[in-house]
Amino acid sequence: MTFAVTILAQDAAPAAGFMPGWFMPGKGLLAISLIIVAAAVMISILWARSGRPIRIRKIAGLDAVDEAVGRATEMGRPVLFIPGIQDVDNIQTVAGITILGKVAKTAAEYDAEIEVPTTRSLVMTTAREAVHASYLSAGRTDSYNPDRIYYVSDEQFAFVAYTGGLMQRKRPAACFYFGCFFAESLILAENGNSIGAIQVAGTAETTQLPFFVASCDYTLIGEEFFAASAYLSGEPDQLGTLLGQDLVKGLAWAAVLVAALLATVAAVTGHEGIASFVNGARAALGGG
Amino acid sequence: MGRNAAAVLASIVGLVMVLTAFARPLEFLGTAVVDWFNVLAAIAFVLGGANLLKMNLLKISARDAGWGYSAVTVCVFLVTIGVGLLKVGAHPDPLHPDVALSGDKEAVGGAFWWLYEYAMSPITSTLFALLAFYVASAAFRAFRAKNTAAILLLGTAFIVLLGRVYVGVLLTSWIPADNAWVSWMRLENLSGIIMGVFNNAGTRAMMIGIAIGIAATSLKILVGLDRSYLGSSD
Amino acid sequence: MSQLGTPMVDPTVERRANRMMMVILAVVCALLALRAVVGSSVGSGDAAVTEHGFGLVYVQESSKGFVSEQSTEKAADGTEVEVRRWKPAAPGQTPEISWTEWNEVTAGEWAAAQRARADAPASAPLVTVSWPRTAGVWFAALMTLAVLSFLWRDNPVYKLAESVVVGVSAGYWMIVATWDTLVPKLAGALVPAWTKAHLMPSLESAGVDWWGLVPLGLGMLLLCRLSARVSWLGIFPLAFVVGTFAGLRFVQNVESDLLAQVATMFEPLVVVKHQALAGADAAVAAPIDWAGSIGASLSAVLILVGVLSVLAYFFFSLEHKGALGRTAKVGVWYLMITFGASFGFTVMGRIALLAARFEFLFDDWLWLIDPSGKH
Amino acid sequence: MSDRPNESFLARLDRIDRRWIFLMMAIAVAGPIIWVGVTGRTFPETATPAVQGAFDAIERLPEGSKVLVSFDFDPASAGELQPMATGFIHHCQLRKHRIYAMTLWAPGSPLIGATLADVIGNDPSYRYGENFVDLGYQAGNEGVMKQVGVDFPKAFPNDSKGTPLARIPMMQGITRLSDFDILISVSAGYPGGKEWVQYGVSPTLTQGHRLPFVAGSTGVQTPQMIPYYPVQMSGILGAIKGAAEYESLVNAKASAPGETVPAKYQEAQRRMAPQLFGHSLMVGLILVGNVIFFAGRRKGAAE
Repeated sequence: MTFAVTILAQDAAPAAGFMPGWFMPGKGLLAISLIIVAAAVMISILWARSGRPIRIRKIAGLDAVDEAVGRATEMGRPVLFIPGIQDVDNIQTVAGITILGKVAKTAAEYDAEIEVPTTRSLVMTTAREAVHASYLSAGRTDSYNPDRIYYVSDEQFAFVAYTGGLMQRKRPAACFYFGCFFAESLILAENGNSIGAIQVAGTAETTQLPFFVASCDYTLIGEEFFAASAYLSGEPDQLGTLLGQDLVKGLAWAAVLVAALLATVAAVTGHEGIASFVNGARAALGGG
Repeated sequence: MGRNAAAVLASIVGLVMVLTAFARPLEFLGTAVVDWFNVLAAIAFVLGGANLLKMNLLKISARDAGWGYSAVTVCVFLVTIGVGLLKVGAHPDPLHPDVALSGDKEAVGGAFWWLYEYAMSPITSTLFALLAFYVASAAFRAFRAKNTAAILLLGTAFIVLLGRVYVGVLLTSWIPADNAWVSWMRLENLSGIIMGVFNNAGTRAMMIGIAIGIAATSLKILVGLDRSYLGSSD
Repeated sequence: MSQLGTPMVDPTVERRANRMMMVILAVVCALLALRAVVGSSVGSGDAAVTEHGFGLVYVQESSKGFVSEQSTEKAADGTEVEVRRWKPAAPGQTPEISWTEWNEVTAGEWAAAQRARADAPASAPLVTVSWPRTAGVWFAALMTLAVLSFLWRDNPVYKLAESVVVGVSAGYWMIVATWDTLVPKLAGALVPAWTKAHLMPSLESAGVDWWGLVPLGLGMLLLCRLSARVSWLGIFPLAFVVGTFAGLRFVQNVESDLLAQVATMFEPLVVVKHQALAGADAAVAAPIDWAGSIGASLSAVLILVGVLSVLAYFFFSLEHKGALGRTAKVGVWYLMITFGASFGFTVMGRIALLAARFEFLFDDWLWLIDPSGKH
Repeated sequence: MSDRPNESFLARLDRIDRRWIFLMMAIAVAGPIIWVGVTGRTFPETATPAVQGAFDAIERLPEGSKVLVSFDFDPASAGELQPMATGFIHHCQLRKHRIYAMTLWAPGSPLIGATLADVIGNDPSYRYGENFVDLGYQAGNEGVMKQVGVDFPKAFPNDSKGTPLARIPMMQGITRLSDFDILISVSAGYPGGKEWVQYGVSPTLTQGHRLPFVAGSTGVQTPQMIPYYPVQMSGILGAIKGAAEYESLVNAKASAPGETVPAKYQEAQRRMAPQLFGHSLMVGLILVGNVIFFAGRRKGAAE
């Protein structure tokens, strides 16, 4: 990484030669980083496919998913799943729908009723595809009811009004919140709490995590949320991507440490070369 | 067959989008697709609206418990769409008074404005305001000093809550403000340090982790490893 | 309906709750009646009148008239075109198109107009109570109370507010999508002349934009879902959207979050600060500010430790044992402080929102307080 | 709760119906509003460094400086942010700066007109097009920010009334973001202050000089903005507290001691009274909760 910085900090001019002017200047480092990230993930997937074992640490909230669905079945109450309040252009929504697929499969196996209110028409459509496929693979197409996955309103708080009322009336035994959430997080979680539901949440909205942490039984924090679908599937390919994420994280970890140390050396020794390298690297990475 | 073709389509368009960040001739696509998506989402309202009507009409015709509320929803929904499409009560644009539909749909005094101003806006903002009550009950129930992590959580919330109001400033006003060795202990400064140091570090690290998580999830979609959004279970 | 798990399991408790609701409603009505009897003073000085109503909105009439004129203008391609331009009618001119607008005024202005009405000319603009808007304020106030009643328990009044807001908001966003997206981006791209003539006279278009066919085609495929036979075609627009944004977000997140956040870490761990002396010459080295230096250095070190330990917490393929376990534990502590701070900060905003709702009830509806001089 | 007669007071308090907490919160917020509404009194505020930084950044500029103000919020967040927007415009007016107002939030455009009319109103020294301009709303989120950075007239070809920029005198010489003397963003979320840093302010660094940037932000967003202060941002107003501090700084400059300040410039300060009682209630609840917790633990250990 730092090697690339050296090259790019010195040569920020657009690459000439093949199709001059096509490549946007100043994007070289980004391109290299994307290739590193993609390569790390791909190599890890191949590694996993080759049959080598991958050990993954436990994430408490995910073990609770099966248990919560089971409890809902015993109590004869529905399972509520909310894939966030954003549209499918948000990756968190897509990650939420992937988890919905896994939860729906468990629900289909246990024969628990699953209820999915959405705030976007496209999310409703996508969620129906995912849940239908889960019921199909569990061999329970007869109990699949598309009417339980529906559109409420695009308006955040109209959705909250509806869902809050729904929780008080239907009293789901398990509530899952996986996706992109804003201010509604606490209203949903506190209502779930008041009806005694088991609640598991996962989001990458850092501003909402405190509320889920305070009111839910388990909360998947930031990156854990994106790792959840791989965990729940247990497939080698999927677990491989987690290893890839760790590789990238390891690189970022080292880069952070090196960055701080280099900046310190530059400040303490006053060495001009190091200082200009530090400034160049910071600018090239977009740190301003 | 259809699903495989769709997954291939997703991969191809996704890779083209990656290239838009680098190839100048493709740059315009980066903003164009956002417009396309908005148009598609607008067309998708037909699906959502049809579903909303269907669910509520079924409830009304079956005389389910609470069917009267469904009737209210359907009526209000249809009225809103009607007055919004026809811009009832909204005057045309003063530069083009001859084009009846040229006015601002939300012009003050129009029917659509009335629905927004006196029905949607007060209800949604009161729902938003319910949070003031829920933060209080959540804090009472969840902020108990069970272990180190919980102590840090509630201790920080405590300091920040106090440091942001006049009482907190008064509580530590005896600490001299001009002595840099001790002035950081004043509550208002302490909450600043928490924000600038601990919160800053935590947020940065979470952002790095989330960026990696999003990158990995996107990659899974691009290579077709994650297809659950298409309905295939593999 | 089952009531498991709530304080209200018992039918007697249920009955008591219903009785309590009746009592609350009666008290609210009595207070409103009392409020009306007491009345409030509107306007100032000589114009002051006692008004027994409250929650009223006053409006002033404003007539708008327009006249048109034909002119020839040069188009972009050099040809001359006939254009019809509209402008406001001058006083005394007969307008070709006219309408009346009603602008909100304060109660004081209304009281003054009432007083002056006797000797004002007949053409003076009318100032009156707006019944639609007054009804709106009352409806808004009752809906506000209905939503607040959910805190007590789910009840019919809340259900009414819920069904109103679901209906209005679903319709609202569809109308916004139609006028703000479909008309300019789809109709404006594919049939610009028609759109300009009937819907958006201000549209500036350089002709048909064929790219508009892409979202239209995707939209048509999506609507195939309405028919069971061709429903499977509907997955193509989904694949398009998810694929597109996967590509875009991949690049965006690596660029603006991953790389940019790493870049913020190029900060020295040892910071030396000098005391700022008023008027001190830059060349003269000011004495070292030890407290400031130690504080800044400590902050930098704590930030680095925090970022590294929180990142360590997120490692999935390594068990949290030994050194990594201890580091991850420190990471959890940092996360908890982050969450606590976030929580504390958010409380402030939430209370402000609640205060705004109470201000609406006390100010616009009940006329108990008047911070902005509206009545 | 009569089913457990032998329960201690604290244990019963622990199982208190949460609706009593709701009622306490309602009183803690509603009471002070009435009190402030009737008496008109507010609490004194002392400015924290981030707010002072924002004030100084605007104060420091010479008269007639070009100030770009982005109103990136909607009526739902106006409770927290409107006092900031009003305060910024009021301060610019006092310093006789030229005000360029814009928004990237569609519902924000009516708020620009209302704020300008409210503050500048009938000030004869402020003429539309010469001292202030309302550029209105532009769709495209951070795309607009990038465009503003390189070609301002392309991002905003005309003002909110449709007048081309070429016909607006104060737009002469404005070609890109760095031609302004300061950027102010009042934002409730995305796109907002964070995006302005990433796509607006950071690129100006590579163009040689850093554009001073001041942000007003909601309580929820503030923690996300703090990492950018003081390097990328000269100052930040966080939540209603920041707004109240800024208001008191501007009011102290605008009026002589003892003079009555118009009610519209004290909106945030008025809202600090319910904050005080609400926060005190929260702090009390956390304390009581922990007293119950420790008492219960000691009892558990004793048994």
